[in-house]
This record gives sequence, C-alpha cells and structure tokens, in this order.
Amino acid sequence: MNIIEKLFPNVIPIWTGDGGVTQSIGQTLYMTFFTALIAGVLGILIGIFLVLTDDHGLLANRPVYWILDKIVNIFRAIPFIILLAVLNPFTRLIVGTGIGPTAALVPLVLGTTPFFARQVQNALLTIDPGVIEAAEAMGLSPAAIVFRVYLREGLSELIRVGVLTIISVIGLTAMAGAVGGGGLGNLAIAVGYQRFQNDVTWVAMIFILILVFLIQFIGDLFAKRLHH
Amino acid sequence: MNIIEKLFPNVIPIWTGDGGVTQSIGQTLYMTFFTALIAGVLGILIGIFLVLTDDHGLLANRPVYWILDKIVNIFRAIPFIILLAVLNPFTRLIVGTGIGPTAALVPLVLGTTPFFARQVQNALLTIDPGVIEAAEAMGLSPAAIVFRVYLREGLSELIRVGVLTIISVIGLTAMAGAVGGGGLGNLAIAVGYQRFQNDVTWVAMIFILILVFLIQFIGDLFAKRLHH
Amino acid sequence: GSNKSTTQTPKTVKVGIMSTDVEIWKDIQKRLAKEDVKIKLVQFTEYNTPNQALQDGDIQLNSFQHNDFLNTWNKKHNEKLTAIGNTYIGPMRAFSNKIKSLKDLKKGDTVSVPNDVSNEGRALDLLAANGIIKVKDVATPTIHDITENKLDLKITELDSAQTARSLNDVDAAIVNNDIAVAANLKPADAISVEKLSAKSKPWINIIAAKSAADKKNKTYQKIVKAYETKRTAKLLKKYYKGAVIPAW
Amino acid sequence: MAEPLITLKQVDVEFKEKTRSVHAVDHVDLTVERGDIYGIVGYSGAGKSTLVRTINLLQRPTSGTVSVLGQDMLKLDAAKLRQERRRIGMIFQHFNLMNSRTIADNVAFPLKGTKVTETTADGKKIWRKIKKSEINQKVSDLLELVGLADRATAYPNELSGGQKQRVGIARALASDPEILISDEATSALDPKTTSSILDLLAHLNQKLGLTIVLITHEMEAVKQICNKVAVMDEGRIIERGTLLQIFAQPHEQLTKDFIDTTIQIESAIAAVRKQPAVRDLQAPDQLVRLTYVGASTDQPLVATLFKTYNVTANILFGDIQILQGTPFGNLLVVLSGTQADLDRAFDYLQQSDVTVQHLSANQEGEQA
Amino acid sequence: MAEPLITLKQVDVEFKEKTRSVHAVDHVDLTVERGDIYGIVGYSGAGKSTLVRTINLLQRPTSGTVSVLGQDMLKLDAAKLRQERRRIGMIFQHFNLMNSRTIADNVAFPLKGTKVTETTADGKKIWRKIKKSEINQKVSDLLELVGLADRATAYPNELSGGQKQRVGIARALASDPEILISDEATSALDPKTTSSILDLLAHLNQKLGLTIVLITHEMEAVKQICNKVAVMDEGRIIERGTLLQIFAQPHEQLTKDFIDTTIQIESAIAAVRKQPAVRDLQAPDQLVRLTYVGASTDQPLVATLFKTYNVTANILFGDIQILQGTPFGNLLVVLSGTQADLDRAFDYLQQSDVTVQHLSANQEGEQA
Ligand SMILES: Nc1ncnc2c1ncn2[C@@H]1O[C@H](COP(=O)(O)OP(=O)(O)OP(=O)(O)O)[C@@H](O)[C@H]1O
Ligand SMILES: Nc1ncnc2c1ncn2[C@@H]1O[C@H](COP(=O)(O)OP(=O)(O)OP(=O)(O)O)[C@@H](O)[C@H]1O
Ligand SMILES: [Mg+2]
Ligand SMILES: [Mg+2]
Repeated sequence: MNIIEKLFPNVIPIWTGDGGVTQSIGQTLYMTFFTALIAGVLGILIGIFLVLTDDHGLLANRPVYWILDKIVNIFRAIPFIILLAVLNPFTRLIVGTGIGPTAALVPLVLGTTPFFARQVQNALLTIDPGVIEAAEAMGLSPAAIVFRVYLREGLSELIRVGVLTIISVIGLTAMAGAVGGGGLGNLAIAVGYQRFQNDVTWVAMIFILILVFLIQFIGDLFAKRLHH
Repeated sequence: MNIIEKLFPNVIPIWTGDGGVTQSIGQTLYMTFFTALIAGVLGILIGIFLVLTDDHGLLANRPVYWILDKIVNIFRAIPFIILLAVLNPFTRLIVGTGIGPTAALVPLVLGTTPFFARQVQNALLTIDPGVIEAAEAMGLSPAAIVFRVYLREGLSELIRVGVLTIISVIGLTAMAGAVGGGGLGNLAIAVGYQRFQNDVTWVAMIFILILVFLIQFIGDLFAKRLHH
Repeated sequence: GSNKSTTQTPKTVKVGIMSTDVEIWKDIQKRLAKEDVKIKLVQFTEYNTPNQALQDGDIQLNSFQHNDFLNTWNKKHNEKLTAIGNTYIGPMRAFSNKIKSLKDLKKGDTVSVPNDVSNEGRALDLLAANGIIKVKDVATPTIHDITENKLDLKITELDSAQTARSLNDVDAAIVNNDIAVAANLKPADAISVEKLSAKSKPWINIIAAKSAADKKNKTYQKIVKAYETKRTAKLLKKYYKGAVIPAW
Repeated sequence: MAEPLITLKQVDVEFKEKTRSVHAVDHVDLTVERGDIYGIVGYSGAGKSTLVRTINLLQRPTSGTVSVLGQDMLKLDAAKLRQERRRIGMIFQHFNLMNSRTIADNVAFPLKGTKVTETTADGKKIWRKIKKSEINQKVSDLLELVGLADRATAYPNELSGGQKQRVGIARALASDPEILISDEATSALDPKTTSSILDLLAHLNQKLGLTIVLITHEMEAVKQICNKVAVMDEGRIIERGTLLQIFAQPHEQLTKDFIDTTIQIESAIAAVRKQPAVRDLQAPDQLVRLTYVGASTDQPLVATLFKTYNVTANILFGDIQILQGTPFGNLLVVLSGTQADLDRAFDYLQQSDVTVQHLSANQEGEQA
Repeated sequence: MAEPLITLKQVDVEFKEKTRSVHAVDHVDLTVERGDIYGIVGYSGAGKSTLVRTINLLQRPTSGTVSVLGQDMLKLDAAKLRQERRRIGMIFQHFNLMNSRTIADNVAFPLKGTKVTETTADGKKIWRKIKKSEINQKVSDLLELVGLADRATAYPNELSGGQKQRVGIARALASDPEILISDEATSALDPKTTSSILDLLAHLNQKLGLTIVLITHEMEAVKQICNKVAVMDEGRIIERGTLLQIFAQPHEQLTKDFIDTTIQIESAIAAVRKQPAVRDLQAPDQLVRLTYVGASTDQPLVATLFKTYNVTANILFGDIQILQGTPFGNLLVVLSGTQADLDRAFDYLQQSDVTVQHLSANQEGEQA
C-alpha cells in the first residue's frame, strides 16, 4: 500500500468521486461506445452510398456522389477542437445540454462519421468487382448486394478500419474535457498535465492503453477469423 | 473595401503580423507539409515492415511483428493532445526548442506516423497475393518486391490513405497552438472563438477548407490516373 | 428570457469549477452536506463552457472566473450572469531561468504569455507596467495591441499550462497563478508580480449565478458563506501555497 | 422448338481506352432458340465474353437491341431487369466466387430468400419462401454433381483452379435458370471432369429444356454437346450454323483452322510425311486426305476400294468423329494401285460424297 | 541429355484447414531431365499446382527434398534461392499480372535491372546492365510472339481472359529461363492460339534446350509437345513414362480414362452402336476396337484383312494420332466374314501387335 501511495500520491485521493479515475474510465467508455455505435452506423451508410453512387457504382449518380463527397470533406476539414467549440448551440438543440459526456457525443459523432465513411468507402472499393458483377447477374437488388456482398466480403477490412476509427475516437475523447465530457484523456491533461501531477497522467494513459489494446485485440481476433 | 471591413471587422487588423492570418496560413502549411513528409516516410516504412513481417509476409517474423504492432498501438493510443503535452522534453532534445511550429512537428509526427503506418499496412494487405508470389518466383529480393510491387500496385490505395492522413494532420495542427505552433486552427480557436470574433473563425475555417479540398482534389487526380 | 426561473432551487446544486479548485470545493461540499445542501461538482477544462452551462441551467453556480471574464461574456452574449460572492485573486507573475529581473531583457529576447484572453491581457499589462512594452489602453490587450516594442521582443502565446514549461525555451515566462502553483514555481522566485490595486477588481475570482435574483437564494448564500470562511482561506493557503490571496 | 429465346440485333460494344478504342463487338445479330446449346468459338480476344455479357446486360451495348425471354432488355426498369436476370444463370470465366463464404454458401448464395411454388392439397399453386433444408439439400446435390461434396466447408482460397470453376458451375445451376450462359466453364478442368460437366449440361438441356450459350475454345466440348455454333472474329460472327454444317462444310478459313486444330491435321500431315511408307512413296501411289460425312462409313470404304478397284488404302492418320450421332471422318491414306485403278477409285469416292484432297508426297500439302 | 535438372524426393505437402487437413501432395518422387517437356496431368484438385510450386519453393514442402539445377533448394539461403528462382520461369494458372502496369511493362518487369553478358572486342565476357532499348526490343518481340503487339499499352483489366494468359506467358519467357514451369498456360486459349504457343515452347525447347514442366488438362497439348508424362491422383503420381508408353500402354484406369477422353472413345462407342450398320449386326459379324502403336500402319491393315483373310472391315470410328512421330491408332470397326475367316484375322491382328477388344453389338462394351 505504501509503495502505491508513494508512486501515485495524487491518484489515490481522486480514485473515486467527481472527476476521479473511475468516473473518467466510465466517461471514456461511454463516449467511445456511443460514438462508435452512432458514427459506425452513419459512416457505413455514407460509405456505402459513396461506393454505390460513384462512377463505377451500382447506382452511379454524379450529383449525389459529388454532394456526399463534399460534405464528407467539409466535415473532415474542420479540426475536431473547433467542431467541439462551434457545435455547442447545435449540441444543445439535439441532446438538450451543452455540457457533459452526452454533449460531447455530438461533436464526436460529427467528427468521426466522415472519417469513418471515407474509410468504409476505401475498404469497400477493394472488393473484387467481379464478385459484385456475379451478384448483379443473379438479379440481386442493390440493397441485397450491399448486405450480402459488400458488407460480407468487406467485413474483415471493415473491422480493420473500424478498429482504426475507434482508436481515433479514444484520442478525440481526450478533448471532450472542453465541454465537461471528462474522460481519461481529460484527466491526463487537466489534472495530470496542467497540474503537474505526472502520476495521474501515467495512470490515465495506462487505462487508455489497456482500452486500445483490448479493442485492437478483439478486432484482430474477428479479422483473423474471417481470413480465409 | 467597406463591405469587407464590415464583414470582417476583426480580420483586417490581424491580416498580417505575428499571429496574424497570413502567418497562420504559413504555419499550418509548414506543419502540415513537414509532418506529411516525415510521417509519410516513416509510416510507409513501418507499414511495409508490418506487412513483410506478418505471418503471411515475405519476411515473416513473429517477434518483430509483435513489437512493431505494439509500438504502433501504443502511440496510436496516446491522444494527440496528451502527446503534445508530455512529449515536450523529448521535443526539446530533438529540435532544440519546446515551443513554436517546429516544436509542434515532433508530436505531430509521432502522433501521425503510427496512424499512417496502420493505414499503409491495411492498404498493402489488399494487394493480390498472387502478384507478390509472381515477383517472388522471379527471384526478386524483398526490397525489390517492396519498391516494384507493393509500392506500385498499392499506389492508388496509398494515395487515398495518404490524403486521409494529411487531412487528419490538418486537424491535429489546430491543437498545436498549445505549444505556440500557431496555425489556422489555433487562430480560429484562440482568437476567433475565445474572443468571440466569429469573422476570424470563419476566415480561418475557409482557408482550412480550401487547403483540405486542394489536397483531396490533387489526391483524387492522382488516384484516378492510376485507376485502370 | 428565463432569467427568473432560478428562484426554484433544485435539490442538488451543480457547481461548475476548474480542476485546480477541486480540493477547495470538495471540502465545501463535505461541509455543506451536513447542512443538507447537496453540491455536485462539474469540472471544466475550457473557460467558455461553464458560463454557457450556467446560462442554460445545466449548472446553477460556477466558480472559475474573475469579474472581467464574466463581464466580457455577459456583453458578448447579452446575458446577465451575476457575481454572488468573491473567492480569491491570483496575481500574474513573471518567471525566468535566465534573468533576475524583467529589466534584464535584451533586444530580440523571447517572452511567453498565456494564449487565453484575460491572462494574455494581464500578462501584457504586466510587461507594460514594467515599461518593457506599450499597449493600447484596452481592457484585455492582445499582441495585436502592442504599440511599442523597443526591445523587439518576440512574444509567444502558449497554452497557459505550457508557459510554466517553456522556461527553458524563453527568456521570461508570464505565468498565471494557478499554473504557477501547480508547476511548483515558488511565488518568491518570481522576477515580477502583478500589482494588486483597485485596478485588480476585474481579476478577482468570483462565484457566479445566473441572474441578480440568485443573490437572494438562501442555498446559494449558504454556499457563498461556506466559501468565505477562514477554513477556506486556510485551504487556499495550503493548496495554493500562498500564491493566492483570499478576496472576500 | 423454334421459339427464339435470345435475340441480339446489331449489338455493338466499343471500349474507349486512353489512346484508342477497342471495337469488341461489331454489329452482331444472334438468335438462340429454346433448347439450343449454342457454342461460340473464336480466337482469344475475339469478343466472345463481351458478346454474351450483353445478353443479361452486364455489358450494356453501345448500340443495338437485346431481347431475352420475350423481353426487350434495354427497355426494362431496374426491378424488371433483375427479375429477368434471375432466369439467366451465368458461369464466369474468372469464377467470381465470394472469398468470405464457404463453397456451400457460395452455391447457396443465389437461393437464399428466393421463392418456390408448391401445390397445396386442393391443387392450388402457391408461392412460398424456400426452406433452409431445401437449400441445403439442393446445395449438397449440386456439390455432389460437380464432385466437391467433400469440400463443402472449404473456402475458395483453399481450392485448386478447377475446383473453383466447378463451384461457379454449381452456383450458376442452383437457381434453376432457363438460360445458362457459360463463359469457358470447363477451361480449367481435366478432360474427364469436363466431360462429366458437359454431360450434366446436356442432360439438363434435354430433361429441363435448359437453353445454353457456351463459350469455349475446346472444340471437343463443342462437338460433344452443341447443336449450333457461331464463330467469332474481331467482334463479328463470321460463320454460324448447325454443328454438322460447321464441321463438314466450313466456309471461312478461320473455321477450317479451328476444326483442323481439333484433329491436329496439320501436324499429322507433317508427321505422316516423315514415315517410311510416305517418304519412299513411288508414283502412281499417292497420299490423299479423305473427308466425309455421314452414311459413307456404313459402306466398308477401304475394303470396297480394294475389292472393286484393286486399290490398297493404308490409313496413316484417321479421325472419325461422331457429331450428333453422325460420323465425320478425316483420313490420311496412301492409295496404291495402277494409275487407272486409282482414277476409277477417285471417281467412286467422289460419287460416294467423299472429298479427296491430294497431298503430293514431298511438297507441302495444298492447304488453301 | 540425361542430366537430371529437377529432382523431387518424397515431397509431401499438407494443408491444415480448420476442421480437416488436405494432403495435397503425397510423398512424390519426380525427376525431370534437361531438355524434357514433362507433362503433368490429373483430375482437378489432384495436387498438380501444389507439386510444381514446390520446385521453386513457392510452396515449401512439409517434408522431402527438392533439388533443382544441381542445388538443394531447401538448403539455400534467401539470396541464393532468389538467384536460382531467376533461372526458373513460371506461368501461373491465375495469371498474376500487375494491374498497375501496362502489358508491355508487365512483360518487361522481370528484365528491369537484370544483367546480360557481352563479349568485348578482345573476346572477354563481361557482365553489364541490360539497356532500356534491349528491354524494349525483347518485350516487343515477345508480345509479337504471343500476338499482343497491338495491345502493348493496354492494362490487364482491359484484356480478355486469353489475352491475360498470353501476357503471363510472355512474362515468364522474358528472362530466358532454363526451366519453365507452366501451370495450365493455355487453358484460356483457343485451339489455334494454344497450338502456336505450344509450338513456340517446343521451339524454345529444341533450340535453347529449355526444360519445361507443363501442367495441363488438355491431352492434345500433351500429345503435341510432351516427351514424358506423369499422371497424378490424390497427391500421388500413379503413373509416369514417355509419351508413347503412357498412351500406348496405360496401366492405371485413370490414365486410360484420360486417354480415352481425348479420343472420346466412350461417346464414340455409344454413338456407333446407334448406327444401322451396328444395330442390325448379324453374327458372326462383330464390332471390335483395334488399338495399335507404331509400324503396324505401314502395312495396309484393312486391305490386308480383306485380301488375305476375306474379312471386310468397316471403320466406324477412327482416331490415329501421331505421338512424337509414331502413329497411335484406335479404330472401331465392324468386321464381317465367316467365323473361320474372322478367327484367322484375329490371329493375324494379334501377331501384328494390334490389340483387339470385342464390343458385342447390343450390350455395353466391356470397359473395365
Ligand atoms: N491453401 C490451401 N489450403 C487448403 N487446401 C488447399 C490449398 N491449396 C490447395 N489446396 C487443396 O489441395 C489440393 C490440390 O490442389 P492443387 O491446386 O494442387 O490442385 P490441381 O491439381 O492444381 O487442380 P486444378 O487442375 O483444379 O488446378 C486440392 O484439393 C485443393 O483444394
Ligand atoms: N474493359 C475493357 N476495356 C478495354 N478493352 C476491353 C475491355 N474488355 C475487353 N476488352 C477488349 O475487347 C476485346 C474482346 O474481349 P473479350 O473479353 O470479349 O474477348 P474473348 O473473346 O472473351 O477472349 P478470351 O477467349 O481470351 O476470353 C479484347 O480485345 C479485349 O482486349
Ligand atoms: Mg473471354
Ligand atoms: Mg492447379
């Protein structure tokens, strides 16, 4: 006990309680999970539409592609830290509050979705066009081709970019402190760094690392299972 | 002139000078360019080694892969904003100073490289193994296969992930203000947002958008050229 | 137009604070718990949000800013957030690893200042007060307001926490108080300290509520009273190591 | 039996490349009737794949009309087109299997969610979704047919080239199509497996009336099951007709070349010339090529030559094939006898509808 | 000519799948000598591709030794192995072209940066880097040879299946290998193109002594250029020998099946039975299959039967092929005559080394 107290003098007192370590872990998990969930669904949707509407796509449609593509670019262009700030009124409109982990979700989702959508697009473009063609020849509808071919054949690649994105989300949540979102990253900065309490930084970082490794491990596991 | 003065009352006075718009543009370009350059080279190197040393790779080597993989994960795990902060002593060691755009390069490179490396790895893994095998059968050395097959066959995919990464870098530079890196993102936040000068935010954002669209445009152009 | 809605006090009072004040407020939280006033602490790291949160009713009180910051915010947003009590004042200080006094600054030297609005203003004012530069007579000057810079100083704006860390990279760093405390910069080592005067009123930290009506809120008064005690003064001394001065 | 199922009219496909454009299909007319097994042959790059891909509009023609199963394909909306496509099975030259699914799942792929008719107790026909067990049954039957029952749970990456191709065949047949388009479906298969696959196709053709368009470069396959043949060259169909017409009376040089290659007549002639019996040939003995179709073989040709004309025929190379039940023969023989006997023998042969081509012994044969 | 270039000893390859393991190559011994064109045939999935991939160690064997060009391949370090591999050209079943390069660049690929010898004025041999112009010359020569000169600047995606395969062939030949491993290099090609590619290989074999290992399922190709053949089944080589041995005296049923398929003997027998001449056959007339190799055909067999034994032979189906210059015949004939004449005729045939197989007219032929 003594050693721990010596090594982590500043961590012990804030282990629990408001803004403490356990709460921060919860907040990071909360923000990461819901961002991954919502941005995951939206990103896959947009990514699929990008693939479907591009010039070689099943529903080739220049104007739609152009618009989608530009929207994705614009949102990707806005640095997250700015998004976090300027989105505040919009956030309040959507989730009813401008502060806290839930409020952080809005900029997180908006910052992550276009990034993930682009990755989904890249992932799906690597699928052999011959396979898509075979499905077309069987008379499958575009929706069926999306579900039964694109999402299936691209699954291991989607998992890979999914993991990449989730890890990026964890990085972004570190900035969520700006809107009171808390989380491990915020703990590391606001407490550990700004108050020169290195032990807090380390502990927060270790928990983030554990989280990242866990996600990568699970992702690799699934990807490997799908590798034939 | 009057309309411009009316629309951008706060922008005009800080158009030039220290921390002004033109300087910020320069700083963003400087940080983005050198980060892209250094992280680009390092990321491709690491990405290639990840591909070469993995179980199906030309130089399959579990321990090396394991170490590389974990290093990449660890650095990806650290949120950039923390990297920016805790890397300061290291930065001083490398570039001789802890503040300014050049000092920002160190965390930028360290934050971008593993991200890009992972993307490079994913990109190269989509290359048809048969082609690699053909090159092996011709007696090409692993180095030759890397340069003449991996980097060539994967080029359009590499450009795609490269663009994705550069745009992410632009997002990261927005945080470089913390170490005096300046840049458009910092201008938007530190001046525009914090001082409630919306016109500054908008102008900074527009320049960022122009930059992002330019990069995406050039990337698409090259990628399209390579699409056969 | 919902300025009067706060007469109804919620069971738990949410107080928005910065992490630097956690210990002080946790103590007050404990003390008030006995008096059946429940406080929930909401920590912020960014200086703009707590006021917005207060305005939106996401929190009921905040304690992180000084008068000037509050006034600026009110003006910009056309709101009427009100100070209901004073907490402390923390002066700006200049530190250096290289020189013993600001007067020793040479031509072309670098000085780092915080990059947030008020701290930057105070930092520049500190330099101006020492006759190093001249700035326009505005409430919170920025580097764009420097009218004379005889020494051609390079003034670098940094994240406020970074100023303390930049001591090896600059000839002098102007560090705001709470950062200096956290960075273990001893007040005694400062090569220059912001003068406290009537002019300092804007920089006195306060407890803010949504509207003037809240001044009469019994619970809030209890909280203010709990803050403005000797015990708090002792805690401030303890945690800030004498760097801040109680201002009630 | 003469109902046209596929009618291509003036179908044209042009690919634009950077510097040039490739006229892959050049104003082709083609009619395939119900029950046909229509072979399409031609050099590599002739436009065969591109042509058949216009049938189900995987390749939209630059111009021309495509009518399949009574529908003007180019006028159908997307949903209707999909419905039509379900009636057309396709075996791809490059297999196009889904790497993420097992063999069995690949074959089951077109079946999932389809409907089947069922006759209820009171004789009404109703549509219902296909049952999982029915799919499994069908898949295992098909895998059995193509000889891959034991690899059902393997993934395409774990298969040999020919095994992949067989999965493609099973998949194309799974949905009981009315038309089957087969793009070199047996090119990666050994002759035995090829033969059994072709037998399977012929069987489906006869039993279920499956109409087949068969691209192939194996003339053996054409001979084995096609009733009609079209020969493509540089985007055009330069010759077409029934199997026998094409084999017995080829008009175009290309067609002749193709047929000759199947019987390897050129190398045969070259080899034959090296044999002592030919090398030392003394006039009036001579080397001739005899080509005949049909009944001729019912008469003992060679025996008759000797019996009636006193001409000895030494068969050096022979290829007598059965095309749709009719024999089709190519013989390289040395005929020996007196000049007079030989002349009478030639007359007799001509009367018997046997084509005689004189190949003088020491020069190149007079191949047109 | 008897120098062994490739020696596989007890080579074994096992693939582990999730639930089972596939014994793709099962303790195979194989010796290929300099100048051989060694055909490897077998059913789809027999292990042919896997076997030849062990030659250049693209597939490392689970056990066994591989020695190529005098080197124990498994003992070489990486750099040495690469050097050896440069001497072995390989044509892949799935082409494996680089989509990012033009056809010409694909063919030039193995040449870039290689060295060539040059004899200086004073007769010394020196190594120098190959010149760009030399590469271009060679590439255009090769593309000319495979008939793709006009598509040099196209990309693989713009080619038909057969065209891609031809690019693969050109690429494999570009580096002047001493050994060529060809995995179904002509499977996607029409017979004419196939024939010309095989001629090209045979030419390279004769002129440059190129040793070739040729996986194929086209027995025509085997007949056309191979001097030796190995038959694979379920990972093992079940029969091997010279071309003539294999064709004339096949021991294994599988081998027989393969040969029979090339002459389509089974369908021929079936078709022949339907003809009037056979259907209405009256004893003692009978349908027989005559198989013979070599000189026999120098004697006018059928004519002799009639002249000497008074037996009329009606050839219903014939396949006389020239294998490496030697005729190899399969005839289905109806022999007519008295029983005594027939018996004497059979004796004569047997003495002449002609195998007689009696196919009674109305039952199934006694195929083992
Ligand atoms: N990577 C693999 N994993 C599992 N099994 C494999 C793998 N590669 C090949 N096989 C199996 O090994 C056996 C031999 O395959 P191989 O490719 O050598 O056959 P082949 O004789 O070349 O057949 P084909 O003529 O169809 O190309 C097959 O049963 C095949 O399914
Ligand atoms: N996408 C494309 N872009 C450009 N040219 C193409 C494209 N697809 C096919 N071609 C060209 O069109 C011609 C016809 O090709 P197609 O695939 O129809 O030939 P094929 O008769 O099927 O040949 P094979 O027997 O070799 O498969 C070829 O010259 C080919 O190079
Ligand atoms: Mg084709
Ligand atoms: Mg194979």
